[in-house]
Amino acid sequence: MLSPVLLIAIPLGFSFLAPLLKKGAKYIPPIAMLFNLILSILLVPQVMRKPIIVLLGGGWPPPFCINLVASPLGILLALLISLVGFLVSIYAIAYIKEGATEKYHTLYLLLLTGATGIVLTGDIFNLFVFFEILCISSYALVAYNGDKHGLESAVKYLIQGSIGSSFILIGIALLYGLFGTLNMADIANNISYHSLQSPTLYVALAFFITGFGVEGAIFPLNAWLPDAHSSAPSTISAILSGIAIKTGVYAIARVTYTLFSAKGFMIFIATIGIITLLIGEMSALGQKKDIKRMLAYSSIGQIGLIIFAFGIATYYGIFGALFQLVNHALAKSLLFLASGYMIYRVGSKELSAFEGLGKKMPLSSLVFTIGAFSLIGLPPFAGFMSKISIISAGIKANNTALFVFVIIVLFATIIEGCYFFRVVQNLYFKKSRDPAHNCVRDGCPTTQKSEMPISALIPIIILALLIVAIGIYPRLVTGIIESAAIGLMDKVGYIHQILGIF
Amino acid sequence: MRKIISLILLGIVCVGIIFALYSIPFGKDKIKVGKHYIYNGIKETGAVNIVTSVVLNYRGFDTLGEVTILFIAALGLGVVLYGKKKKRKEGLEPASLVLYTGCRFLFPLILLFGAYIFIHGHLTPGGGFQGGAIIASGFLLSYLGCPRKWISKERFNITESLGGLVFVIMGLIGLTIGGYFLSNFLPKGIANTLFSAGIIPILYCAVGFKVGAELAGIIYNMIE
Amino acid sequence: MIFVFLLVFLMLAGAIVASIFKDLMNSVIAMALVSLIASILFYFLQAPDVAMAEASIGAALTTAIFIIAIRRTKRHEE
Amino acid sequence: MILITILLIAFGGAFVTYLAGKISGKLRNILAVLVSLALVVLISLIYRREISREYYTLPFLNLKLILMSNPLSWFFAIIIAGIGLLSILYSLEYMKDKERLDYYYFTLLFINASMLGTVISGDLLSFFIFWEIMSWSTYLLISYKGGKAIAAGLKYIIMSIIGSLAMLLVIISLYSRYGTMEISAIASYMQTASIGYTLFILITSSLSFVIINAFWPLHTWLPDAHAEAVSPFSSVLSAVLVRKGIYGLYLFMYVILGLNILNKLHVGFISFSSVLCGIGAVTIVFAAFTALVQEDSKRILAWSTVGQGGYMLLGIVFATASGMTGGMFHVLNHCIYIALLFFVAGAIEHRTGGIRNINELGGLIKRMPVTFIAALVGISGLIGIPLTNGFVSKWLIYKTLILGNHPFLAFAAFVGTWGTVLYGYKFIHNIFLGQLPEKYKHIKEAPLLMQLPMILLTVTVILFGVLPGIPLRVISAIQRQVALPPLQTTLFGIPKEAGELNMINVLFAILISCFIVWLLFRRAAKSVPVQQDDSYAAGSYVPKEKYHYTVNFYNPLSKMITPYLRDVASLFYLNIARGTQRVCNIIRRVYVGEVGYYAMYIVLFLAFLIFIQMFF
Amino acid sequence: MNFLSNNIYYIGCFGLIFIGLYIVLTKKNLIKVIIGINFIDTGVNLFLITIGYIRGGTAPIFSRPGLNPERMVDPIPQALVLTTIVIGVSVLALALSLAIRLYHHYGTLNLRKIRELKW
Repeated sequence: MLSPVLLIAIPLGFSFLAPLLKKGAKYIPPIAMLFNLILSILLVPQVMRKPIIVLLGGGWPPPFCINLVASPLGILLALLISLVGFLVSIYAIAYIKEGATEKYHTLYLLLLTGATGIVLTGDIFNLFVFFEILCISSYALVAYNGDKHGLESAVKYLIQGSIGSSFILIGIALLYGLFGTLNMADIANNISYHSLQSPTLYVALAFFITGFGVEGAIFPLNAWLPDAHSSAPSTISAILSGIAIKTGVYAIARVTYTLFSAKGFMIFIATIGIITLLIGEMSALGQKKDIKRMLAYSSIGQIGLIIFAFGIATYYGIFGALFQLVNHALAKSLLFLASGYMIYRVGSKELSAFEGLGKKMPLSSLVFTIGAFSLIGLPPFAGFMSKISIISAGIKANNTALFVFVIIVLFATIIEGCYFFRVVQNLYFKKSRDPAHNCVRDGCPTTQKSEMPISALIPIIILALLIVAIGIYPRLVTGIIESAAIGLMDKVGYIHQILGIF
Repeated sequence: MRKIISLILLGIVCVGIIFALYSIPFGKDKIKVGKHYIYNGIKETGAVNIVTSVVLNYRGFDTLGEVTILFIAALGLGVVLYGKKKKRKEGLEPASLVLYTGCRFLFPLILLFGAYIFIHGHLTPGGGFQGGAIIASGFLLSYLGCPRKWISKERFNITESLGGLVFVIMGLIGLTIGGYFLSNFLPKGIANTLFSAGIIPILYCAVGFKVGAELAGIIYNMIE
Repeated sequence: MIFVFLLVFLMLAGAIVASIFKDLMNSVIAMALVSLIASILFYFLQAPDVAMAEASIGAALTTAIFIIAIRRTKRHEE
Repeated sequence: MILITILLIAFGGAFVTYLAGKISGKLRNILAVLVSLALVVLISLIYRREISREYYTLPFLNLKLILMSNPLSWFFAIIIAGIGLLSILYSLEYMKDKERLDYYYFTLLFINASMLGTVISGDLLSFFIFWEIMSWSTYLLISYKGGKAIAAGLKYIIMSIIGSLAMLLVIISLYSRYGTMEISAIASYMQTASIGYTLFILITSSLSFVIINAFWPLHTWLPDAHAEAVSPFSSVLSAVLVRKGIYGLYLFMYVILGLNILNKLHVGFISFSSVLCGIGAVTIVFAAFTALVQEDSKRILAWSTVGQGGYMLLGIVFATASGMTGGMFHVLNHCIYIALLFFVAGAIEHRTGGIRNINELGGLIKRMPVTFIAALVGISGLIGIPLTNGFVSKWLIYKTLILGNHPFLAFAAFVGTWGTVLYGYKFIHNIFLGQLPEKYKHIKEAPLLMQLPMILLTVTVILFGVLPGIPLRVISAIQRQVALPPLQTTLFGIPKEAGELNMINVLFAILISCFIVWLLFRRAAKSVPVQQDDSYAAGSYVPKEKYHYTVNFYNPLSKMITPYLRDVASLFYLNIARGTQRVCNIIRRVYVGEVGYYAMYIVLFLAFLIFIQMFF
Repeated sequence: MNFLSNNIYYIGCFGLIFIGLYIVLTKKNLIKVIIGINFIDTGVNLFLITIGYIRGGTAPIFSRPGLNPERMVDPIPQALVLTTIVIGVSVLALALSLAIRLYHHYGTLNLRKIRELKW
């Protein structure tokens, strides 16, 4: 009975249940995500052997009904989603105190369900529906704080997001008009007969990339991201940055690799990735005030790196991209979570308010530093391993343009180092300027430690441990990432498995 | 300036779309998967309305997602509008007697009509969404006509949750009995009768209640 | 066929008019008109289910929500 | 196995020490000493043992990480472990009342561990990993003091990241070309590589080593970092960490590429080596004179660290027996006396309450005699006075330069030595000689635990000065390892056929001349110390605070040279940094905040995609 | 004329989409922008249905015997559009509620004035 469909159905059921429970609603997301976590871990060995195709409805063969594909890639991402979701939801139990809390928890769970659905589904329209679940719940959650910034960013996010999803829908419509089917494997099968020549396919691809790019935050489409990340509650920033954007990237990868297999287009994707990387990192360096905004820009940069790695279009590139995706999800959610309580304690998002926090919140500062180091790509943290694999993929591809790009990636890493070390020095080495300034909220004594509550501390410590563990022992995750990368490369295999053609 | 730039950009997109549409001629028969549904729909699902069978059976998962989206919108409205309750008394004059009576008279009829639409979803055009929307408009009417008779928000919430739960649980039962999530485990019955098409009417009822409650809840939230 | 032409023309005109009006209430009414015509077009395209949904949700409820929202904010565009 | 044990003890010891610090401070101190002592013992055990052992396999890159030990790595490892032990010992007293000691010891041990890792790693990836760990942990300790140290730390880490990324580019490029990262394998592959590729590898990798070794014009991080770090760590920094640059250069130039290829790398008369020579010469001269005008005791030493690096470079670039030996020996010597001098500066800082401005000090010879002797010996070594170790290595380097017909380089080296003499004297005089300021009347000698490392190092300076044969044997083993001509040595120096240097003879000559001088001075009248106020206040009362001590040493000279010593490189980098900031600030204006524009971006992107797809 | 009559539905739906996009791009009132989004939605829905249409087809409902399955229009786009209509109304409701709250905070719906978050 270990059907991957439970990964979606159970959280959905739980979230429908949540409004009935009132106060108990806050325990619903951890329970559901724990279930998902366990289930996806149990599914891993099975999936590594052979992807599971889940049929829905009456069990008709794939083009005729929606199917889920529990490939290694899907399970990897589902695992990541449930892991990060689980940890963040534990954090949220203590962190979310004001506002419509039970609605928050339900929406949060639905967001994660949407993300899980995106990575598991094998049907393009179903992908769109789950995409909307993800987007709409994140619009609402961004505005959760109810302050003017939250609302403003939610409105902006909503406008851009809905344009994006309309574009996706137009793309779907074009493809449907051409092939009369919505199953991704079937479309891919059809496209490989057409070979990317028809202008319709071009246009559909353009619409898809633009549409998914809005959620996936590639360069000119990511203007919503810094606003939304900086003004949402920190848990939501963590999830948006750790999970939501990743699903956008996943969708882009799926569309370009499986659906269109646009080989000649890949260098273009890599270029977009590099531009995104540069713009993101440079903006982060320029953003000296608001720490969450800085982290958001850094997310843009990292996404650029991932997309660049996807654009390398070799097995190593995809491997590096997926590895970096996992590491960035862990590290960035760690950073947002750690900064969440720091911001709460000092009562300000200003970077300068963080001076000397290393003494007051030693553990949070420590894990923040670990996360930052991992993002810069310093050994022995996880980010190093993925960065090195991306760089080696870029050089191995034996392409002058890619080599130049790799040098730009290194340059961006320097910039990244600059701004992260700026935060780290603020945390540890600067003395807090004005003790009274640092204490705004609920009577924290200035000299004593004011560490975050234990239930919030545990998740971020687990995240930090994971980062260190992956950095020291990458085999923890590389196995499944390798088969995921192979799976994403192997378009023909994907089509065959799903359509049952041999 | 801005207008000119947008016109130019839209022009480029427009050219692209014109090129794209060459391969998709209007009115030609390009149905592929749909044919399967048209030919086998009744046999496989028991619903006469093929759209319904697609919505609830072949693509039932989409519908689950869609119901969820509406649910999210209702929740999201609650989140966004949290804590900003307007004073209800001001701004609303009591309706005139004619309106009041008319509303009280029409309200159950509208509900009945909505219910009819979604119960007969598998036979005639219409279904849970349409019926739900009609129910919601009934509530809107009742709010405009007789604001005092407003149902408490709690009940909407419970209906929403129950509707969603019924959907998921039906799916899970299908998974245990039929082996597939949302599989049609009840007998299909004779086509073109009310009690046919297995779980489809049940699902559509759930959807109808849920959509009605959610849309009404959205309106309620907006007005409050 | 002429009828369809007329409807499409009316729909586009409604959309343009909706974007021009300074009074948002008028815009919303024009929008409702667009939705209504769209639902008629759905019906012509042999999609009665969708026509029903568009009429009840798109034309009626959406308009109601818009009107409520405009009542609670500002009626005139600056 | 022993190498893994070393690493485990080094890294594990750091963590255990940190945890022990949470229990009690004493336990932590004992553990820290024990760990570093154990490392010294273990490393001396692997002397002359060639080990190469795989310890870890990276699954995804198909890489085996290897640890190895050979004379080169042993040479550096023992320096690291030794200086590490001494600095820990020194810290026990020096750091006593400071805050966050757990953190301090942890980082110090961690840095030592990572430095050990870099030298005993047998493949480039683990070299790089340890190198990076070293970089960031060093950053954590440089900035430890706060205040000015923060800026210094940031400067350091950014330059160091630039360097290490350049190295990353090199090693990944090597990896993707040859599919391995094992140093010996790459060395054999590189024999057949094209000249262009070799140059790319060499130049890019040396960028990182030039930065860490602070050669002009990439030296700008060093003076700040060394001056602002806590003194025991400054000594580690300047004695060992900086010299990783020499290690890396040696590794890439001689171990990986080898002499044959290096000789091929020239365009006309400009070769890779000559460029390095030029850098070394400029570094020597520039640093010597900059050190001269410094007023901060640690800054003087920091600049001298920069300058002495130039000598090493001049030594190792010439792949002759004496040059190579001189360069390597200078690494060792410099590490010994500069650590000693930083300990001295630290001791003074410790006793005077953080005074580093040498103009505020003076006459401490009476109060801190042991420290004075240590300083004297250290400075002698720095200058290269016979009977100290610096003499031997500098002698070898000069000999190489002169015999190799490089008059300009030799001249630069001599000029550097003159500068060294001047600032060395300034250092000694301003701190120890002259008038003792009133407020330091009751100052005490440095605590015993701080004296101990100083005494040990003082003895070593003299020992290696008199018996240079001991370290030279190790160094000639390194030579042999990379198939360079080794220098023949005797216990007292260099035998006749290789150039004749016998320290025993020098020792006796000096002893005899000292005796004669002593005899002469015994005959002369004894000098009588006169109070300063008696000497030039003409009997009238001068308040003690208004006393003029020895400030503005070498004032005329300083006035003359200061205009030429503007740190152009530093300014240049500052401007680059500012420019980058400004560009970044402009770039971030893309996010204008108005959603209409954002929507426009989206449509623009779509139109762009369609446009290029339609027409290309 | 033939071209027009062939493509009148396409013209209608893409006209609607482009008018909607134009509104989003150039109008500064939030409510108007939301109206524009609604137009885009409606246009896309119309496009989907148009794609599934067969000239002279019938609705895919076997409401009376004797209907020719060959001439039935595609049911899938209709199912999809049912979904997208609901999605559209959800987004609209959320957007309008955000607009209401935003108006409370800023006192205006002019998007050129609502730009505290930038850079």
